[in-house]
Amino acid sequence: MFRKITAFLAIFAVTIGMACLAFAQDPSGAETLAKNPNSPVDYVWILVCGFLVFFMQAGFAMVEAGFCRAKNATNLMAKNTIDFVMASLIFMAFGFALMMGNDYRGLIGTSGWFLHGENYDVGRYLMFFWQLVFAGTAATIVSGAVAERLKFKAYFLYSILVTAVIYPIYGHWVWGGGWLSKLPFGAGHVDFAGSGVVHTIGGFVGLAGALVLGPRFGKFDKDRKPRAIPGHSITLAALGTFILWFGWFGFNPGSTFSAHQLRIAVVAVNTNLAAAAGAAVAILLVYLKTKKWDVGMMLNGCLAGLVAVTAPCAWIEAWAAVAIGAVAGAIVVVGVYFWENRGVDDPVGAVSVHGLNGVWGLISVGIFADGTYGLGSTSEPFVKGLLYGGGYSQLIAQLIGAAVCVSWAFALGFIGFKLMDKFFGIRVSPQEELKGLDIPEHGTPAYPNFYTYSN
Amino acid sequence: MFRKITAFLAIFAVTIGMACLAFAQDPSGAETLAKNPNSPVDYVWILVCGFLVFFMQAGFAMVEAGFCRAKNATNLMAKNTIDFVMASLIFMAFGFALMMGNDYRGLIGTSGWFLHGENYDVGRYLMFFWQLVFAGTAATIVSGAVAERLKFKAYFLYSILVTAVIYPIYGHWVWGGGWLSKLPFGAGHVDFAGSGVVHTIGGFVGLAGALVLGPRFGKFDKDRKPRAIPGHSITLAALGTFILWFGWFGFNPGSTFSAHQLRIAVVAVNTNLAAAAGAAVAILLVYLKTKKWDVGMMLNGCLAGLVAVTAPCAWIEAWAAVAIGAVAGAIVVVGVYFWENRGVDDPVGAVSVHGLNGVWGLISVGIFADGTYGLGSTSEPFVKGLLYGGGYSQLIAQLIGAAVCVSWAFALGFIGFKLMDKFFGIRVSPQEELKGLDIPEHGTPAYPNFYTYSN
Amino acid sequence: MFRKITAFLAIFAVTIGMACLAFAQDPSGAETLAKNPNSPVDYVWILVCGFLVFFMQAGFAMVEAGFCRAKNATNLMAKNTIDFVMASLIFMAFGFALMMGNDYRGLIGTSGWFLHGENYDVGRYLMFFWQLVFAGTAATIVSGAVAERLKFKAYFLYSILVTAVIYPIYGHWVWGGGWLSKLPFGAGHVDFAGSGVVHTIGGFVGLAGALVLGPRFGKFDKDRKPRAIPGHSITLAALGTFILWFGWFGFNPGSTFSAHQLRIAVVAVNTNLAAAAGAAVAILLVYLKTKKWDVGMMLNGCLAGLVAVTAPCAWIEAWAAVAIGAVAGAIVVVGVYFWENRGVDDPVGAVSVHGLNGVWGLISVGIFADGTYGLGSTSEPFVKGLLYGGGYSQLIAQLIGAAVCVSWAFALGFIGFKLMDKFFGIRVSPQEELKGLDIPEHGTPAYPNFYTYSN
Amino acid sequence: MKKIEAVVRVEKLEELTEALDKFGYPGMMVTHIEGHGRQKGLTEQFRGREYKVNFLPKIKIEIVVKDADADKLVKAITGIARTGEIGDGKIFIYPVEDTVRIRTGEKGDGAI
Amino acid sequence: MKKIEAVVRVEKLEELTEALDKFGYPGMMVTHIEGHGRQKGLTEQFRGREYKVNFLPKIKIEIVVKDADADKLVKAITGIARTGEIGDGKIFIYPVEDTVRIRTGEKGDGAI
Amino acid sequence: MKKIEAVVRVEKLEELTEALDKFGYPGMMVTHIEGHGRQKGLTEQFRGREYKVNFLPKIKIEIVVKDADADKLVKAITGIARTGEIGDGKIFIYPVEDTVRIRTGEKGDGAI
Ligand SMILES: Nc1ncnc2c1ncn2[C@@H]1O[C@H](COP(=O)(O)OP(=O)(O)O)[C@@H](O)[C@H]1O
Ligand SMILES: Nc1ncnc2c1ncn2[C@@H]1O[C@H](COP(=O)(O)OP(=O)(O)O)[C@@H](O)[C@H]1O
Ligand SMILES: Nc1ncnc2c1ncn2[C@@H]1O[C@H](COP(=O)(O)OP(=O)(O)O)[C@@H](O)[C@H]1O
Repeated sequence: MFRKITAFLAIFAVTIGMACLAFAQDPSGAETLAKNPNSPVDYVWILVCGFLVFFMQAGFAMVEAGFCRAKNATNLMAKNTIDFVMASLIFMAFGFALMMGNDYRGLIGTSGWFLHGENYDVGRYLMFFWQLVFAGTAATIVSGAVAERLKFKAYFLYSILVTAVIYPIYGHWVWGGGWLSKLPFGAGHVDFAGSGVVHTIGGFVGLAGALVLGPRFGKFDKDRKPRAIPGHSITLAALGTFILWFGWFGFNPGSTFSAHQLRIAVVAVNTNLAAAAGAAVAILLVYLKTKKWDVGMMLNGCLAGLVAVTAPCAWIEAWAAVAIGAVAGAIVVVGVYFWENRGVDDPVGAVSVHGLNGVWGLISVGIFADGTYGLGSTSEPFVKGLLYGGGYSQLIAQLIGAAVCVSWAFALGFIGFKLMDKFFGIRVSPQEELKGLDIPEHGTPAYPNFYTYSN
Repeated sequence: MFRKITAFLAIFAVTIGMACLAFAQDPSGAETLAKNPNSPVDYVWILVCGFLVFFMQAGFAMVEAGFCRAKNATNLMAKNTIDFVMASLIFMAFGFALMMGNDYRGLIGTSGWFLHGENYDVGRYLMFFWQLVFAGTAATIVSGAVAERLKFKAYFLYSILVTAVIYPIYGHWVWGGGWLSKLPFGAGHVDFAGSGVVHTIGGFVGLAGALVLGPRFGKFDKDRKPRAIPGHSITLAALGTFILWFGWFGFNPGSTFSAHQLRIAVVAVNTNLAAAAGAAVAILLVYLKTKKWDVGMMLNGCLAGLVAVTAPCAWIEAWAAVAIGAVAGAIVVVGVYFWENRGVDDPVGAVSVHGLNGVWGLISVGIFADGTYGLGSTSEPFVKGLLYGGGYSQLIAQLIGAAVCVSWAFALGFIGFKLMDKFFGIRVSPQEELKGLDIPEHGTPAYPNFYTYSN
Repeated sequence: MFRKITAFLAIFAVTIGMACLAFAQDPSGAETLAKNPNSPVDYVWILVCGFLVFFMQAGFAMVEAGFCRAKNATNLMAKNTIDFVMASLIFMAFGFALMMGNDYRGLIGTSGWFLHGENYDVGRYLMFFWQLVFAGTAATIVSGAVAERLKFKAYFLYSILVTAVIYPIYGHWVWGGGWLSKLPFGAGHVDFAGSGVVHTIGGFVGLAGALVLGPRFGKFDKDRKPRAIPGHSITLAALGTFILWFGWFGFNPGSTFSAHQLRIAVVAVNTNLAAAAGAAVAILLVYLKTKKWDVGMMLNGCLAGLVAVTAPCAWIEAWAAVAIGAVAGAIVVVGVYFWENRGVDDPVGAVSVHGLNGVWGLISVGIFADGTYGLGSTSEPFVKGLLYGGGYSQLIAQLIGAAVCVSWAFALGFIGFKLMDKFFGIRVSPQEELKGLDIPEHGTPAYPNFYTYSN
Repeated sequence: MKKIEAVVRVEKLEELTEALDKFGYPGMMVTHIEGHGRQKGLTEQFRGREYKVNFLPKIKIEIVVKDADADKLVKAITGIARTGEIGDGKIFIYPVEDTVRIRTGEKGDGAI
Repeated sequence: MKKIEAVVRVEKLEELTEALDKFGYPGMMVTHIEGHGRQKGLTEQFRGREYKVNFLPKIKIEIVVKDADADKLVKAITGIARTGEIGDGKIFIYPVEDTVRIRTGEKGDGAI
Repeated sequence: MKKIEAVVRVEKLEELTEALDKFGYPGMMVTHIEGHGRQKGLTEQFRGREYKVNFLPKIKIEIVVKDADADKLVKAITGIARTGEIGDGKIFIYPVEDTVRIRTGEKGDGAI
């Protein structure tokens, strides 16, 4: 075993060692501070918000585990950890360069591999950290849609694919100075904190995975009627939702990438109101249908509101945030039934929460943007939507971006999962699925001291 | 169903749409920044602390679930989520205006409904966000005292009552420039971070609820002797306590509402010391009585210390924080026995933790305030208590405020719950209570994969 | 009982009351702000990071509970709470003075007892808060190594010993201007955020405890072969790991103790990369051995990477962080097997995660420090290691420090536990251990509503 | 010797135990089982979708008694466990060949 | 009257319940037990160390039936529960002296 | 055929399984039950208030054996499960009419 280790490390050192040769820019931060004595508060803001975004990893892990069965909890913990682990390493090596490196014809970035050379700079590292936690979020969304049947190995490879290719390239188009940001409509395609870049991408890659995998054993009865498969812990699901809501306060307000944009206060308020409206509408709609106060759907509704407001949060006012969140709450309810009735099995509702509402979020910018705020700045060009006399141009830019986002995510996701399936089969065996993935894949039951049902 | 949705949203848009007509002040923050170039650090401080306060919602959810039975865990998650959801919507519509709007005769605020018009301003949104997370905390405290027997519907309406009326009006009296803040004693009635405004209010509304409901089935035996009903997860209860302790570092230090008040360092230290002293005293007292190291009571003691130090935290020094916390730890132990022996059933100890110690916190200001710090400012008037030569005047102001707070919260809480009880009965049926509220109210058992006892 | 309380409090007041006599420096912060108008952002940064470090307490509690059995979960919650409770009180009374008071011959600090007199100053309180949360972390590490068999009483006393003596004195040597920081090699012995001061100390005191206690009943079979004792909740273990990872973003970047050190961005990135590399290597190594994706070891690997990068995080670049983390991942895997094969029972792997990797972290500074950054400052002296032409001198300083740290922690820990064992026996009875500590020690089962196995 | 096996509603356990104690039969084995019978199962729901649960939690009490005491105990249990609603449960009586008290090695009625 | 006690694989429960319903025997007691027999236990692992688990989760179904119905039910259960792999389980048949329906007090075959 | 039903202390399970394996009786059903008997229950406490728990976790082991082997197995179990303290438990012996091995359909002693 030891030989293996040393070998492994040797390679590492060599590969990456190259890095430290090239010369660096401002690694200590002295010059940057001299140039801009007010930067500390921006660094503090961005880092703290970034920490909150990182913490969303815990939120996703808890929500997904809570909404799935005890016999797959270990597997979900493994997947929700490994995706951020691989995201960190892969995005540092390739993703960041593809997304934020020097633009090549609006298609990809081409510099900053392994954060080496002139990227050894406090400003670049700061931007890397911020973009990384977002990449990690996009990656982890998928684990919910493919839960309880996807092999760990396949998920391992998938997380490399997403953070090395799918996410950074699309991200470049919108945030890296790529072609979508330069669309000749409105202010170009805009996505303030990533309803599209992060959530639509995650949601539709998830849809692709769910389709390639097919539904879980027992999700549909003989005559294709969907059956509920209750999750094993509502407390964990609720805890996870609170953690995500908390983390979203880093996700959206932090996306100003500057504390000198006092608009952060408006962003925080809008983020919160959309979450509340989404939760309220979702629980009320299900109540009208079943006369029960459905907690699971309320939690989904809350997340739906957060996803939807992510794109518009900086360009709208409070009442619009409520409206956007309310629609999101309705979309997630309808969406969950919609997919199930079409034989698509999405154990935690990731496709409806992140996929559909990511799209709604992008569109809502074209409707509700009120023209009081610009592109992460208080000056022109301002983003203006239909209801505020902005006409259709911004809406068009948003629709184009949404279409591209959905197609890109679904297509690459589908190809990726299909290829893996061809090579080694991405789904566990029926017996393993029946027994749960924890023991066959990991050897470790999640709750060995508890008497559990495995159905 | 869809017609319903559209209708619902239409109304929404209309009602709130009115908002966007009136003209706005500084929605982008450009002017504010120009006027005060140092404001970014204050915005960062207030928002980050506000996020921490929001996160306390998760803490309350976990503590209450942990201290109650598995068969009611879903219901507790539902209540702990819906209260913040409704708080967000209602406080935005009415509460904020009543609390922080232009003062009318020291009784209520009268402007800022729906955050509209000139409230579309970064500064106002910032203040709204801060006040909202506090309102949400006051609301969520009650769920513990009425746990395991209150109908979800009743709780839903209750959370509207608290965040639209009970909390904001009292809040106006103390923090909105209302009459209590202008009492002709000491510096007027002062409550730095809300031992009274948030915790005493929550605690005594909770007491009212517990009284109207009556004790849980099985809490007292035939001859009225109290029986312990152990909570279903000490790990969740401890996790929740840590989350609350963590969130309190936003709650108290953030209440300077400015990072330029370096006193925040003192506030943080005092907050922590009081929590520690409360926990230490509580576990030691119970140990003297039962010779067991009682974790549940230690967690309550920790929260008791935090509640108590919330009012004085900015006006005292370290040793006083320890003393205040120690007394709080004793109060919570005695309080828990006191209520139980009088036939009051408070499943998680909310009345003792928040109600009694909220009062103690208000009083302690009149005793320990050392005159080194003012009203959120480093200049006159300074707050001085008995032990530091301030005489009785501040103490009197505190006692008056405490009396008003208790009466207001208990009276309106009692009326509110009584009225609802008259109309539709706020308590679930005995069978439902026996089986647990999760399935009859929500349809969703919290732990379907686990073998649980329903006793 | 009440007489007891009053007595208790009287003593308190008197002892500490002394404090408030002496005159204070700048309790309101007015002068400090006047002297340095840019300090608010530093205060915000340090406090927020300190809050995150505090939150690590919850992380440790969850990881340890998750990795141990349900029948000891209450006990672990009790220990993980009481250690921070006692740390807060004891460190305020004695520890802080010993560590950060005026230096006496490079051995101990000698001023600031009870934070009294001139310590009633915003700057001193700020430093106290920061040092306290670190002391609390060192203390809580040990509970994992001695889990499932150490009496609560013994742990109670132990936490006093660690925070009053072991931690602060060694801390003084490195961070309080003591002799280790003045070693005539390299920049003296350096430990940026405490791989040694916090983690090696905690890890080796833990080793001492584990040795004095001996292994848990059933950990080794008749012929001394180690047996696995699976933990009761992988979800809690994973949640705890995410919380720790999150908290570490306060732990390391905050250790600049200033937001004007923009290097914080580099520190954050390095911290994250080491965690990822550690997790990746750990899970891959175990996979090579058992063909299972071992989640428990991945979580340990992640923490190992974090511990290791804690000392070097400010002096290295990204690729080095990956290398250091990767080695840490290997060390923890080898370490866990190593101790077990030698009959040492460390239920959660604390000795390998914190002890061994703390040492590796100290050493790695002497190897990977790249000379771009100084001692919490952007100016000379810079820290330079072997690979960057710094020669062996820094490495020597690190080796000396590591040796001292290990010896000090192990020796005092061993003596402390041995003495307690002599006096009252630190291990619970075999029957209590078999039944689990929750009921005999605390009276409270952690999961009374669940059907659990007690094996 | 006979074994009395009673399947009853969860909420009846406490009362039954007390009654049996009085009859001088403290000894019993209690098992949490899932029952299926005439009684309808519950309808639960998860994320908006309803599903039926066909098993209901029941308590199974087993007591080994002297032949002589069987009838009066059966009566006693029936009396306490009855609510008249479907789902009250059943009592089954089985023959027992022998009983051993592990602690002492005693056999026969004396060991019960 | 006889009691049929069947130890079967967890995944067979649903199918068996439906079948017994058809046979007019809705009534049954289901217990989650741990089985030990010819079938090998599982190897699990925790933090890098493997360990054997000697017990496997099994379902125990108990039904009290009229003498006449015993055989056909045993056949039915055997048919459904069989996979041919080690670990299919066993069926045990015991004599039952009497049955009481608590709700009505009925005794004998009528109470089943 | 007889069924041996032993109620024993939780901590005795491992040892008993090994012993029975040796005797050529690997097959058994293990149920986690709650026992009530002479042995006092525990006093627990929650948030400062004590309460009594009248049931103690016990292990119920059921083995169906050939008539011939019953006695020696009972002796073996008694020997291992005994501590001499109240709470050691009991062994009950019941008649069994038949056994079926589901996997093969075999009946009678051969199926055990
Ligand atoms: N024939 C049977 N064999 C075993 N258990 C039975 C039988 N009939 C009923 N039971 C048990 O008795 C419980 C109550 O029976 P049920 O038919 O629901 O109500 P009732 O006894 O009032 O008719 C069932 O849940 C089941 O566990
Ligand atoms: N003699 C027995 N007494 C009680 N239960 C038994 C006996 N033999 C087998 N069993 C039960 O039947 C289950 C299956 O038996 P096993 O030997 O594993 O497979 P098979 O029945 O196919 O030979 C075991 O898990 C055990 O619970
Ligand atoms: N008559 C009985 N019927 C069924 N189970 C019994 C009977 N008597 C005792 N038991 C079981 O045996 C266990 C031990 O019995 P107990 O009286 O506590 O100790 P001992 O057997 O040493 O006298 C009890 O917990 C109970 O489960």
